[in-house]
Amino acid sequence: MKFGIVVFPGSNCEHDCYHVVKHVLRQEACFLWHKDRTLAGSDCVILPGGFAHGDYLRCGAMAKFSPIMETVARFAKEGGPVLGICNGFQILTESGLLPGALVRNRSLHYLCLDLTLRVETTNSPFTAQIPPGKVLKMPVGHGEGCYFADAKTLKRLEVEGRIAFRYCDSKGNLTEESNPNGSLLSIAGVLNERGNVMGFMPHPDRCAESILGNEDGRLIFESVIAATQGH
Amino acid sequence: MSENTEPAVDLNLALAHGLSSEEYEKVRAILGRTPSYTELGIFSLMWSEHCSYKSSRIHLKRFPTTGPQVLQGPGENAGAIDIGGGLAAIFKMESHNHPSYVEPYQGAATGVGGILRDIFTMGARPIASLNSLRFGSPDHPRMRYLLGGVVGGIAGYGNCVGVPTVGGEVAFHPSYNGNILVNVLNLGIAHAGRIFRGQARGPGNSVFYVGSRTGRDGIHGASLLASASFEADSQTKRPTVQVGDPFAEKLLLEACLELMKTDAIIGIQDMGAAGLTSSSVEMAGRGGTGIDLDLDRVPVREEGMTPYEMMLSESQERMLVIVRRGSEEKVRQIFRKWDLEGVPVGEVSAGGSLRVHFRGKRVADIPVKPIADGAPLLKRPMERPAWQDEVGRLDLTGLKDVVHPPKALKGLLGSLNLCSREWIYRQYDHMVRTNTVVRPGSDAAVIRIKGSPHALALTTDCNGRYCYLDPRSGARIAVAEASRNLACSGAVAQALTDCLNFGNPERPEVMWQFSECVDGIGEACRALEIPVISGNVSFYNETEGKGIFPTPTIGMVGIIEDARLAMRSFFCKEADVVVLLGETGEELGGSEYLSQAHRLEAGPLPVLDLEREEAVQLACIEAIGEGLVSSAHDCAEGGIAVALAESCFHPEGMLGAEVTLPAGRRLDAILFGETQSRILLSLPKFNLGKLEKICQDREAPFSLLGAVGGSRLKIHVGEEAVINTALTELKRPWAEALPAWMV
Amino acid sequence: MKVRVTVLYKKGVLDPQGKTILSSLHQLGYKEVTDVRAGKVLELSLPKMGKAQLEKRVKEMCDKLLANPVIEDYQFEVAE
Amino acid sequence: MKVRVTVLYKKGVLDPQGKTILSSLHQLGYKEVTDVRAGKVLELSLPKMGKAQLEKRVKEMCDKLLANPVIEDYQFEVAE
Ligand SMILES: Nc1ncnc2c1ncn2[C@@H]1O[C@H](COP(=O)(O)OP(=O)(O)O)[C@@H](O)[C@H]1O
Ligand SMILES: [Mg+2]
Repeated sequence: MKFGIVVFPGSNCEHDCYHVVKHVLRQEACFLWHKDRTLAGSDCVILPGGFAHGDYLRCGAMAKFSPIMETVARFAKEGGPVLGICNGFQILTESGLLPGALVRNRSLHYLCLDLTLRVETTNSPFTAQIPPGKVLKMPVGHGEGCYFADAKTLKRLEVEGRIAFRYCDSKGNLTEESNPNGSLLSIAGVLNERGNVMGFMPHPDRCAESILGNEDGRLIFESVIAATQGH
Repeated sequence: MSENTEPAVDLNLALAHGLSSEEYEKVRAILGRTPSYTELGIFSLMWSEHCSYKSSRIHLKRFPTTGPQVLQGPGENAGAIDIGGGLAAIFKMESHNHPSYVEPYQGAATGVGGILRDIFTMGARPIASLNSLRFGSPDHPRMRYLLGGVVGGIAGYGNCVGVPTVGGEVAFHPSYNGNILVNVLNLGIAHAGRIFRGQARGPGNSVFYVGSRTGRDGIHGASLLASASFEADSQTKRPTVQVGDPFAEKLLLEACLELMKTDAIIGIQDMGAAGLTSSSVEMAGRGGTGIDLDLDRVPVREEGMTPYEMMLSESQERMLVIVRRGSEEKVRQIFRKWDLEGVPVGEVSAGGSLRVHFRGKRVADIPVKPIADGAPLLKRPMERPAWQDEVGRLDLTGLKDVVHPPKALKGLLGSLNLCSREWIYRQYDHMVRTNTVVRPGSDAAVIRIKGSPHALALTTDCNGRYCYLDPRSGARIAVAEASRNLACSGAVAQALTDCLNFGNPERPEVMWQFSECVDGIGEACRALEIPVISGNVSFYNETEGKGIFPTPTIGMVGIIEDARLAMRSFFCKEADVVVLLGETGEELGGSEYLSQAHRLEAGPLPVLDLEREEAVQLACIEAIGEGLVSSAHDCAEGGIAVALAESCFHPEGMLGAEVTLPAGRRLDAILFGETQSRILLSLPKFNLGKLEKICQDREAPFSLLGAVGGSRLKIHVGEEAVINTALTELKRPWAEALPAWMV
Repeated sequence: MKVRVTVLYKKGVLDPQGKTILSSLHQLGYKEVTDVRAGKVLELSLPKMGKAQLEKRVKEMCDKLLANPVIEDYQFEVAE
Repeated sequence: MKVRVTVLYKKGVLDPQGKTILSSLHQLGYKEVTDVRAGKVLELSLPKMGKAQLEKRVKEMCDKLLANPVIEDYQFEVAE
């Protein structure tokens, strides 16, 4: 299958995603320039991590106006899988493709470290291959990853099973200490109504190879591949 | 200010620009007339300490700079080595000390920006940064603010540009109270056959200005800020610090790398300190040409900028590119794509002069060769300080031996100089680009090279106290320790870069320290066959006549043949045996322990035998390369006891050990002395024989200390159990010291 | 003319920066400060125009770009 | 009472945020905006006190903590 990886000015994990998709998982991959309007036949779109437009003003605030985002929105509406990682998650919430917002970490500091998280639903193309309830280890790298939404929205997300991942301790318990950035309900990733758009703060692209000491990130990519090829 | 309202140039104005009267006479002789105001500005920048290295050049010549791996030695924007597979590693370290003291966040941020440009200007994609930091006394009221700001600035800039910060070092000492140090190393990867240089060749080729617009940033920053000491009353005279724009830098990086894939570039150089002036003069100088500049075409962001200001501006995120005639449109196109300025501002000329035009007038006309090569070369007086002998002595009689070793160990582990740096490095994105095989926290960071079986190991090291007590030995030890850190990751050292941070060079004792350190580095480099390929000198780290500890920071890069064998410093297997390569002497002089437990900064440094050092390192590298070893950690500040404790602190699960050290005269010296050339290894017992054989062949001393296991650290000295402490109890002070202090 | 747009977190959104500044002020002895909210200010330069026109345009800019209604409130005023 | 402190970069200091926001506004069609400066705003809550006293205290807080005079200017006003 073919992954399209959007390059915004200031993206900096586009090569990381490309490497995993192409060289680790042996799938097709291409870069999509933010000023273009075509997805070049991609079966899945990735909005990679980084600092689009420097993250000046607010993370993702300016990227949402890039021409490609109209095309991405249409693709998502038609049910195409869209995965926003880190900055990509921020862009998805700013664009309204996902509810809520990501605000500054409670500690005010950028945080780069390994965390554990729990898969909350396997009912999405990004999580279908992950054993239910499994605790994964993944790195994060962000300064603004604190998930916020109003009470009504949070309730809906919970009820509709759209919380995809939550930060937890190594045994799967949700605790104050295992929530690195103060996210409400310990949310690490959410889905849209239809389940085909996921925003995700951790970096599966940084843990998909044995030489990096952790391959848990593969599960997310492999889930999308299975879901797409199963069609 | 129009030209006719510019101040008249005379000796006083030249002196105010930091030129000496002899230098001013030389300027007049070169021009055959009195310089214009703009010309005076240009000379004062080019001949400042910062640009001309006038005090240090005669000394730096003593460094070994060659080797079969060296593709580019000192003299360019950065140095380059061959790392196999047609690839080159390009690296350099630079200081941003003074600006970081004035405005820690922006000072440190723009320091990162500057060194990144030095790397990608040569055609390399930056893939890793390290930072070496020195702060004053923890009690000093500004230090928290400074550390928080510096770390924030390095993170803010580096993370945004997407270059991982994978390692570094931090130390505290009151000598840095008025002058903190912020040294940043960056390394990039390029194709060995496509390294770009800063040279203007081919008269008629275009000179392009690319990047951000020019403002009145830091005019006279390089020459004044980095070439004069701070005095208490100079607060108001301090020029403004620049604000960094990492987003613009990221665009500039991508645009330059894209342009470098074409054949449009003849030469390229970043406009860092001394901006348009140094980039044009140096490129013309290296190319043996001249440059004509038309300042009316320089993109500016402020109104009414004068030629003087444009030539002296230190606005960040800019480059000067010599473009092959006929390729101009390509350049414009690429920079338009990235929403950056990319405009021709002049031409390479045959005449050998830098000619600057503004509003139809020629405002400067300077022969390039004499200003570039004719910069003053000073042989500053040197004198060994009278107090040097005294601080080198240590009388241990009457100094009480350690009474409660576990308490002493916990004290060391919980001190700001030795505690965990995680509070710092978790603010740095150290994983972006997905190459970081060994993350910060081990002896050296390891970066894999995609598409190659090799990995690179990187480290920075320097012990300022050592260099104060004995500059020559201290500098030798810095080189040896850096190389030992690489060896512990399994890497063979290839080359080094340095950042020589010293006080006021006009003081003979500072110059002596400098010269001694240069010789120390040179000696160690020759013995270990590690060339110096780039570096930086920062003088005037001095406040009110009091200089910092001499701090010649060493940044070193090594190669690991098989990236999969990269080694970390943590015990990781129950029942592994613990072995010491090297031997523990009883050397307390200069140690962290003496300084902390007895407030004593004195004594002869531990002896460094470079032959022994090499043997130990080679044995370690060979053992790792053969896959015999589970962990390797060097013994440095805090001695073997601290090294053992650190080895127990595996980030994914602690593991204890029980060891026995040979008894001696002083327990404190055995546990906490800093004898050089020691590496702690852990390995499966069945590999012991092979390791022993390697050590015999290499003539590296070898001793079996004990075994890994359990949840306590137990150290026996001779018959006596001196430490038997739960790891949780040891780790708490180590892990909490920095965050607790920062609160 | 200059318009000053002030963007602050909505009540109910955690403002850790404000809290940190508050505790620093307390440490420095400014105990009289009971709360701090931290936000952004954007100073826009615009040509002279009528009040209604100005309000309309600036409001649009805020709604589209300058503030995120999920988490932020804004207000603006003519500064000069 | 509430005091609103506004901190902006000094004139002449590069303001990368302001510059980037300006170009976004232009791309969105708000060409009438000729300049943007971005800064921070801090809203301090304080007990009622006399004007002179207030000015003195807040000025001190700004000089010591809230702004760095090397690159920033500040101003403040009573908001409520
Ligand atoms: N400023 C820093 N930035 C990033 N990493 C750091 C910094 N300071 C220290 N570290 C990391 O912490 C670890 C310990 O540093 P150090 O005590 O200097 O090691 P060693 O004594 O082995 O040279 C190293 O992995 C180093 O890279
Ligand atoms: Mg070190």
